[in-house]
Amino acid sequence: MKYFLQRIAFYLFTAWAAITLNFFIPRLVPGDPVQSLIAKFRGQLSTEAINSLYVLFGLDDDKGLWAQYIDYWKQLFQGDLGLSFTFFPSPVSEIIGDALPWTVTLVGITTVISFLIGTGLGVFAGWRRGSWTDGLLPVTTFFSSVPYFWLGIIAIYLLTGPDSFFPSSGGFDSALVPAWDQYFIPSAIQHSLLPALTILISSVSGWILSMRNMMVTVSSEDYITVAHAKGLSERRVAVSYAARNALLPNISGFALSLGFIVGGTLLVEIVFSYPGLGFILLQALGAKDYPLMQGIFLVITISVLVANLLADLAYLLLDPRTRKEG
Amino acid sequence: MEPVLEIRNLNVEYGLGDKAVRAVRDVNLTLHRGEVLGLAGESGSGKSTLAYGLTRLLAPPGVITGGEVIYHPEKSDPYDVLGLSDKALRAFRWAETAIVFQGAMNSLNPVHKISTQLTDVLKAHDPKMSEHSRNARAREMLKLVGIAADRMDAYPHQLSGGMRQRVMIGMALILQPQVVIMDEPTTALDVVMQRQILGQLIELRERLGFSVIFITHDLSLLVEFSNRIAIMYGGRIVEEAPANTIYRDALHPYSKGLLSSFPALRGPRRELAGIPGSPPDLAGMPSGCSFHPRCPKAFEPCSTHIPVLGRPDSPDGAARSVACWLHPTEQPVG
Amino acid sequence: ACGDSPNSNNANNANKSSVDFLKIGMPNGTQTENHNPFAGTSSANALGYKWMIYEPLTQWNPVRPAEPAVPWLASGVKWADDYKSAEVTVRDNATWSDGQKLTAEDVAYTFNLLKSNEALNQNAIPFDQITVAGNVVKVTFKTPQFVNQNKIMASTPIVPKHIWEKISDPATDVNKNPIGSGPYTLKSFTQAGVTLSVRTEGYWQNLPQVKELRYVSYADNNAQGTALANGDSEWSFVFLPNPKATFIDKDPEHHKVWAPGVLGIHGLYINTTIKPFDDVKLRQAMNMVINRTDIFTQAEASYFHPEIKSVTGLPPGAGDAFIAPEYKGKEFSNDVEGAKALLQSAGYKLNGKVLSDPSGKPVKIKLSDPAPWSDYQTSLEIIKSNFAEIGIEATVEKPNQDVWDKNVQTGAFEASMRWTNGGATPYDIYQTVMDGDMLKPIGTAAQQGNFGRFKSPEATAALKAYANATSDEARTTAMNAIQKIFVEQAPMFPVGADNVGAAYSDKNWTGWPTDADPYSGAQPTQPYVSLIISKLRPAGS
Amino acid sequence: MTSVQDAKAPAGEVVLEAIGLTKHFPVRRRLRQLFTREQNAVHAVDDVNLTLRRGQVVALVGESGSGKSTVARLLAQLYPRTGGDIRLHGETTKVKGGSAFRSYAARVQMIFQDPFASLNPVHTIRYHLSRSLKIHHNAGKTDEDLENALRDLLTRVSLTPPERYLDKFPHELSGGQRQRVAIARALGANPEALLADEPVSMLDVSIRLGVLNLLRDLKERLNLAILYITHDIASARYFADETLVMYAGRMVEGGDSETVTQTPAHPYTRLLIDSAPDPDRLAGDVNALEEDRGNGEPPSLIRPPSGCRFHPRCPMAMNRCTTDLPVRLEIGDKPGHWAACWLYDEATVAASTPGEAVAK
Amino acid sequence: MTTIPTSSTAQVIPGQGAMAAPDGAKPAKAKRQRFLFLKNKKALFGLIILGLYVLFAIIGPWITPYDPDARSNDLIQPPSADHWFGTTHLGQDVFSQVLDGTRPVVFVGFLAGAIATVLSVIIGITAGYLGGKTDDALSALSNVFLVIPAVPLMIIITSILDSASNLLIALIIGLTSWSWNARVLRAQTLSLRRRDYIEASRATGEKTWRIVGFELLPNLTAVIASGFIGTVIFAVLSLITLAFIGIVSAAGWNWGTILFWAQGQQALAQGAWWWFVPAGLAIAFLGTALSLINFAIDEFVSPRLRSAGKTKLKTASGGTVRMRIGFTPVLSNSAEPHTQARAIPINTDGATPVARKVGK
Ligand SMILES: Nc1ncnc2c1ncn2[C@@H]1O[C@H](COP(=O)(O)OP(=O)(O)OP(=O)(O)O)[C@@H](O)[C@H]1O
Ligand SMILES: Nc1ncnc2c1ncn2[C@@H]1O[C@H](COP(=O)(O)OP(=O)(O)OP(=O)(O)O)[C@@H](O)[C@H]1O
Ligand SMILES: [Mg+2]
Ligand SMILES: [Mg+2]
Repeated sequence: MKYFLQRIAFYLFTAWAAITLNFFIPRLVPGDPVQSLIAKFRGQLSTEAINSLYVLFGLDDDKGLWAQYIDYWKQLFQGDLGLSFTFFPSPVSEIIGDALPWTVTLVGITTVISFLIGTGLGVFAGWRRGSWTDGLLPVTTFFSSVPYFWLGIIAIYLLTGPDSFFPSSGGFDSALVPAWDQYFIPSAIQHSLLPALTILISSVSGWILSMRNMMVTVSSEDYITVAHAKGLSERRVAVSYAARNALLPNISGFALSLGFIVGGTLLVEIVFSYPGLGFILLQALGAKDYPLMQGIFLVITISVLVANLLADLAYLLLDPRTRKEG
Repeated sequence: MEPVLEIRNLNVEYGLGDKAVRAVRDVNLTLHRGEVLGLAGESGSGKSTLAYGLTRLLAPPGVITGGEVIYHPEKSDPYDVLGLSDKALRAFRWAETAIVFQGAMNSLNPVHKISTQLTDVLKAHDPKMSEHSRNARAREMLKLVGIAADRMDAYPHQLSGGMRQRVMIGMALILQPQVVIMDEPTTALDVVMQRQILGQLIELRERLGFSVIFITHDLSLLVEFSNRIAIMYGGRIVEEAPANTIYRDALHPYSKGLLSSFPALRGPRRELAGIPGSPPDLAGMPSGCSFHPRCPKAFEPCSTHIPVLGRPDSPDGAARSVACWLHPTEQPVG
Repeated sequence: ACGDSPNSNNANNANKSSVDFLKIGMPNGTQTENHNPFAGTSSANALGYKWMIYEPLTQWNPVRPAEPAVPWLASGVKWADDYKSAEVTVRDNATWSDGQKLTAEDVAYTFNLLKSNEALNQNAIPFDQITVAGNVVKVTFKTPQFVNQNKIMASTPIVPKHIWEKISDPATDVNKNPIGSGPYTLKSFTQAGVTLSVRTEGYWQNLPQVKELRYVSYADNNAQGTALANGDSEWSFVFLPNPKATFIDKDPEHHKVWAPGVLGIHGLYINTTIKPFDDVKLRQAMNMVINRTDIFTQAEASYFHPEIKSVTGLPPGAGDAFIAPEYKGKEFSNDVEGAKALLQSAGYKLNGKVLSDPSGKPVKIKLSDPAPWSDYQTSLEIIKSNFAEIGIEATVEKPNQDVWDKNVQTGAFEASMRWTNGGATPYDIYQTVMDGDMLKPIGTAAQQGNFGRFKSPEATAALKAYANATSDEARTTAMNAIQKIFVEQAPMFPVGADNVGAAYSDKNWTGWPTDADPYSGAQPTQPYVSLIISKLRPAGS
Repeated sequence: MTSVQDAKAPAGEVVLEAIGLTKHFPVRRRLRQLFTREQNAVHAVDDVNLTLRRGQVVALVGESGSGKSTVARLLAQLYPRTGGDIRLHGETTKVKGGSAFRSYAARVQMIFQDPFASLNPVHTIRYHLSRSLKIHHNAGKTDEDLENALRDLLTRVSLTPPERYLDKFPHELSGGQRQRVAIARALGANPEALLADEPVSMLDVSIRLGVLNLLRDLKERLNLAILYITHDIASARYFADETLVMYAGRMVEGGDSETVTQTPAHPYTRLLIDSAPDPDRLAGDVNALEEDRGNGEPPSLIRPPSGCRFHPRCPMAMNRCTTDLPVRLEIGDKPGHWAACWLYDEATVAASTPGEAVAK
Repeated sequence: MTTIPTSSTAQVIPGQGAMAAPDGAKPAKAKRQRFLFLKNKKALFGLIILGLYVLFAIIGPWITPYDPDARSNDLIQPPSADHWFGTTHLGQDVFSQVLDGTRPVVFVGFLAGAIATVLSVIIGITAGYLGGKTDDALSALSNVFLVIPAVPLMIIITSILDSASNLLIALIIGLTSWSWNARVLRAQTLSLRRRDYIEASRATGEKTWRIVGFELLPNLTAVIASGFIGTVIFAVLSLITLAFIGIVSAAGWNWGTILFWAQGQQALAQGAWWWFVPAGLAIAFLGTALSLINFAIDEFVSPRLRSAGKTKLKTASGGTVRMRIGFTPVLSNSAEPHTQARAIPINTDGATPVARKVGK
């Protein structure tokens, strides 16, 4: 309990510091949303619109950075993330709310699958060291060194086309309306296959490797020998004794990667025009859209922290040693 | 006395080919039913290797390069443990031979409750046993080693070192094996705890009648607790005799050295001689008797010929054997 | 659940052999639901469907800017000679999609809305009085609006008063349920796109034959390009590198690209305050050697920014009508020798490959543009090698966009590719480059234009004269004067024109504007889209 | 040029003294204690008195966790102390770091328990020893001086010939050799007092003896004051002049080694001695005492038992033991033999029966 | 995801640090260490590839067959004898661009790796060694950096700067990517700090900076090296990512810039695979080489990961036995005196009956 409260205090501090940084760093960037908008349209938007845009965005009255910071926290406590500039006047919370489910389902599920597959293969490779599984490593290493986006673009080039099963972009067929029905869901799944595969291929090897290494390390622990000595079945020793213990150190890595779901896969979403948060973040960055940037950073920060907290909890659950009585 | 376990010419190597290190060399040893056989020798002499090698539990790069381990079941014909298939070996392990390792902390899986670790042996060896009776049996074992049944659901780290070691002992006995091998079961504990645990073990042995191979390099402990003692040096057994015989009249110079290395708590202060020199390097074993470079009594055959373990040429030598040129042997013991 | 699924009929449609919908794509990234026709950031604006729901008073053809606008919601528009007032007669057979009649009140309300909300008044129109008399709306302006006439009449979506007067803040309202007078109504909005369906009744003219418009916003040009090539998009405005290979060749019969130039250009701005580029002769020489053809073919894929040939900087087609008599037929010729001669005469020396100015200093120039703008970057690379031919060593810098923006505005640059404003007359082009009213000292941001700090009272006066003129002759005189200054002083080197074109497929629908029949621009986000859509016919019919 | 002198200093001179030495390790507060004043602490060492004299070995025995190492570290000034006093040649010293610490370290050196862990695996023996010599200015001026000093050190700990060991890495040495290097490193500072924290417990019996003999030899030759910490009471008998017994952070008995080991007074010492393996005992003969040992668990040091800390396990516990902290009482069989146990207070024994307060 | 180094040493949990510096397994001399390291096939292979890259980074710009910027009339030409990797839409030689682009990638990768490593070493070790408030503050700092998404942060910081030279990019990547390694190092330091040899050198009187620099740091070398490699990979991928989305592209080429142009011109859609593929493969091979070295370091640090040479044993009957945990291979189970290894099949079901001996 004490441990838990300490962790929470620590998380709160980290969150505060990160959010503050998130607030200040983007504001150091020269330029403003209006200029970015003008530049984005490159002549399509007349410079005469500048004034009206300043008024529209509420940037016409100069407020000190400090006052803005105070306002920001006030708003934050009211659950108000402000209005986005890029998608003016949509509230940031709404934009994030629209995009988040996509990212979370695509990247989240993929990360989980990647972790599961990687861990599974890693357990296998670590347990049967010296067998053919050792050959798996160079291949996966190569794939993990390939930049995501490059792989994605190649995949689009090779696998999509007018007659291909794989769509080249988007999260679902544009003719459909998101709904839980038999048209939409298959379409959404179909659209997520290629990006998911890309992420999977380039991320799975990390898990294989770290799990394999942990397996090898754990395999030489005494309690594994004891388990063998007890005459337990190979499966039971491998799974319930070796893998179970080898998994523990990987949990925090997994939690962290869950946290990075949002921020880390920016490029996959861009390449596949996937309507997720990473893609929006890039737009926000390009448009100096502070409220949106901050909103997304907030989501990332909080998700990383929550993931870490969950990892702590999972640790508590999985590793009885961290559980303290009383 | 009837043998339960006969080790014949066991050889164990670490590594392969030229780099191989032979850690156990032509070891012949017989464990009799119901006895405590002590195995002593300094660090690195191959005690653990021998113990693990018996049931093929050595981790890579350990390889058994030769020998037999004949097990005599109570009712059926003896067989060679090293020739068992994986499946048969799994069934053999723990049911016939259980092992208590040195560090209890490391022997127990930190993430499972001790009840789980106790019952999964039962599950593996007797799948038909009901969960209820498994639990009952586990509880019974814990009680036997003096741990309250309400600690069943504790995790290893919640128990003290002594309790963990007792859990290990309880676990070793849960299938009522014929042989229990204990590799330095008490080195990590302090003397008070050590005595408590060993006392309990002896008591249980009297009740259940299993045989024990007890490994330690603490000779005073060994002399007190075992019936027979075998001394290892450089991968070989150099002497083997009843505990008292060794204590009072060790024949091999190495055994003598060992016995004069530890101070006695009681009785007159005696001179401690110790053993000069340092243990041999397994990779470059001295020729002949591996102890000869450190032996105060070495003479010319020692450096060239390996002495064979055999019954010494002495009047009361019936129950003992030694491998030393000072004590020419009548006949090799098998 | 199949019956009440919003997707059930779509899914069926997809399998039909005859197609009654049109797939429109834009590479504008994620969209959020916002159908506010005035918000520049709305999805309605980014995808262009606001012009399918709302309509302007007149339709103006940017491809033929000199031609008069045609009435649309207005049955007639009459401007005063001084262009300080206009009388708009509102069509009497138009209705809103909720069934209410469209009246002059609605038009007046719309103008008032712009007048009273600076945030909505994107063209900064100085409205004065707005009065209604029957079906006529009289609008007066504080200044003459000749150059803005089409922005007012052809680019202002008319909105229903009875809806909008209930909206508390029209600037930030997302207009969830758009009610307009156009031929389409909103059917659904998703992040992936917007679907409009054609009205069933009450449209003031014949309903278009396209029953449904499906807009998709693609992440970027690449995704849009892929979609066009695949046939996932039938109509889009996007830069296609090598459109022949990536688009047309995928279906040569149907895939078409049309990119007519308009009165808005791109060119190399020179900072005229920096030595030696304050020297007109040097600028002229530099202007002479830029290989616009190479830029057109290599940087603009031979279509996107139509090559500017006229020395006046006016694009072919749209600009032809405005070229001063003395420059008619005068075209850039990529004249290296001539440039060398000119420089020699002005006291410059070319030693081997290095040009030195009269003071003996080698002439060097830094060209800069943000890295992501690959066509500008390519242009700069070409310009760099062009300059090298007359001994000017150019280096290309790639500051990030924010820094570049700041540098251009504050005059902290030497030369940079940039665009000009566009409009119905060449006024916007020249104003962006030369207007002395916008001149700011180095270090102060010039947000509206004149980034090169070009100082010419004559040009400023001529621009003012053009805007305020009350007769066509006066305008022509002023325009000719402006062009003369532009040509002789070379304050900026024009390179290519903006286009209002499109990449489209006539596999399912025909009737698109073409070079042969340029009845309007073709960009799917411009006010004239309801005109185009009214002309589309199913292929094969 | 020998930098370390073999000349005898007067034996018996008091080098280091601990008076009422106390060390409490603070435990982090739990949430519910956030608002209370109470601060939890591990009472690792309480009120320990000991005296190290030149040419003498004092053994400190006691079970695991009784605070032996903490005493050594306190004496080496590696921990700040909570209370009490450490006197070097009669002068109170309290050093934290810097040159004061170094000059203290020059006189009092510590040898760590585990010879496998106390040498840095990445450095050679030469590095370890020359650092120790250099820090304490015993390296002389030239390289040659240093070389001589190094040889000298190694010779002194019987690692001969020195050349064979100087450039080896720790892992290339056996445990006994490593422990000798550790001792040589301590000697490099030319100290007056050596605090040896279980210097042999990790070693093999045969190697053990060599190291102990070496220490004894050094004591005699260099007149060192040695604190020998162990839980092997037999080696204390053999090796130390005086033996002190610690239980749960407190001294419970002290006196000359032979007396303490042969006629233990405190019930805990008796338990300790009875538990020690004895080859003369018959195999399988389990002492009946076993049953009375309670659970054998050492007490919590955060909330130590009131009164005598041993009372929950003591077969002789009396009512007074549960409430009053026992004081040092002379036993009277040999001079200097004392125990902190109420059994030796006649008044207490007269008023109650030993064993009356034994926990059921 | 990309931010998680896959090094197993990153997974060391505090208290399990033993895995990082196995005392016995540490090879002796530096010379021998290097030799051992190179014996690892992965390391050798990785180092050879890396060596090639470094070579090209140094001489690349001088040996390019064409000026990578130079335009020609061969627009979008497939690979040919003249243009090994074909040409771009401006007629530039892709091969020259790839060669020329090697230097910035290698430069930024290694410089950023170095910066991040230095920072992580300073912060991680300080936090781990000093502990207490310093530790709390520094841990919070690294957590903040861990929480803020790296690539977006880089994008923002890059856009604050006027023009991003490779040096600046390296600085930015370095400054934003140290936190993970700092965390790993802190955990390692925490476990090392409690090692006896650190305490022992303190007891000898070493100064703190010397302890950190000479006792602690050398034991962290492998962990630091592996962290460095991980960061280099990360930095290379970050640079390429930034260049690819057009955030970074100072004067000159790097592989990301090539991909940026290729993508901007829809190279693949145009069928110009040669424009897109080489740079991507160059990245992948560099990454693979670095990963291989990283694995080798991992294995080096944790000997358990080292495959002990041959793990398959041939039996006489032609089958193979694998060395595996729990089932030691038996090469011969006959009671013959040991002469030479003879393998026999052991997978007979059941046991070989042995004649029961008459008890003695
Ligand atoms: N994996 C291995 N590879 C190579 N040699 C090994 C390996 N494991 C053990 N050895 C060697 O085998 C010999 C016997 O080791 P073993 O562990 O059996 O000794 P021991 O008698 O049990 O010692 P201790 O009393 O220290 O436990 C030792 O010299 C050791 O160095
Ligand atoms: N740094 C510390 N913080 C908190 N508690 C400590 C610390 N060091 C030691 N202790 C506690 O103080 C008590 C005494 O420890 P110490 O190491 O002195 O025992 P010891 O007698 O040396 O034991 P051993 O024989 O096992 O070495 C123990 O309960 C231990 O848990
Ligand atoms: Mg052992
Ligand atoms: Mg201790």
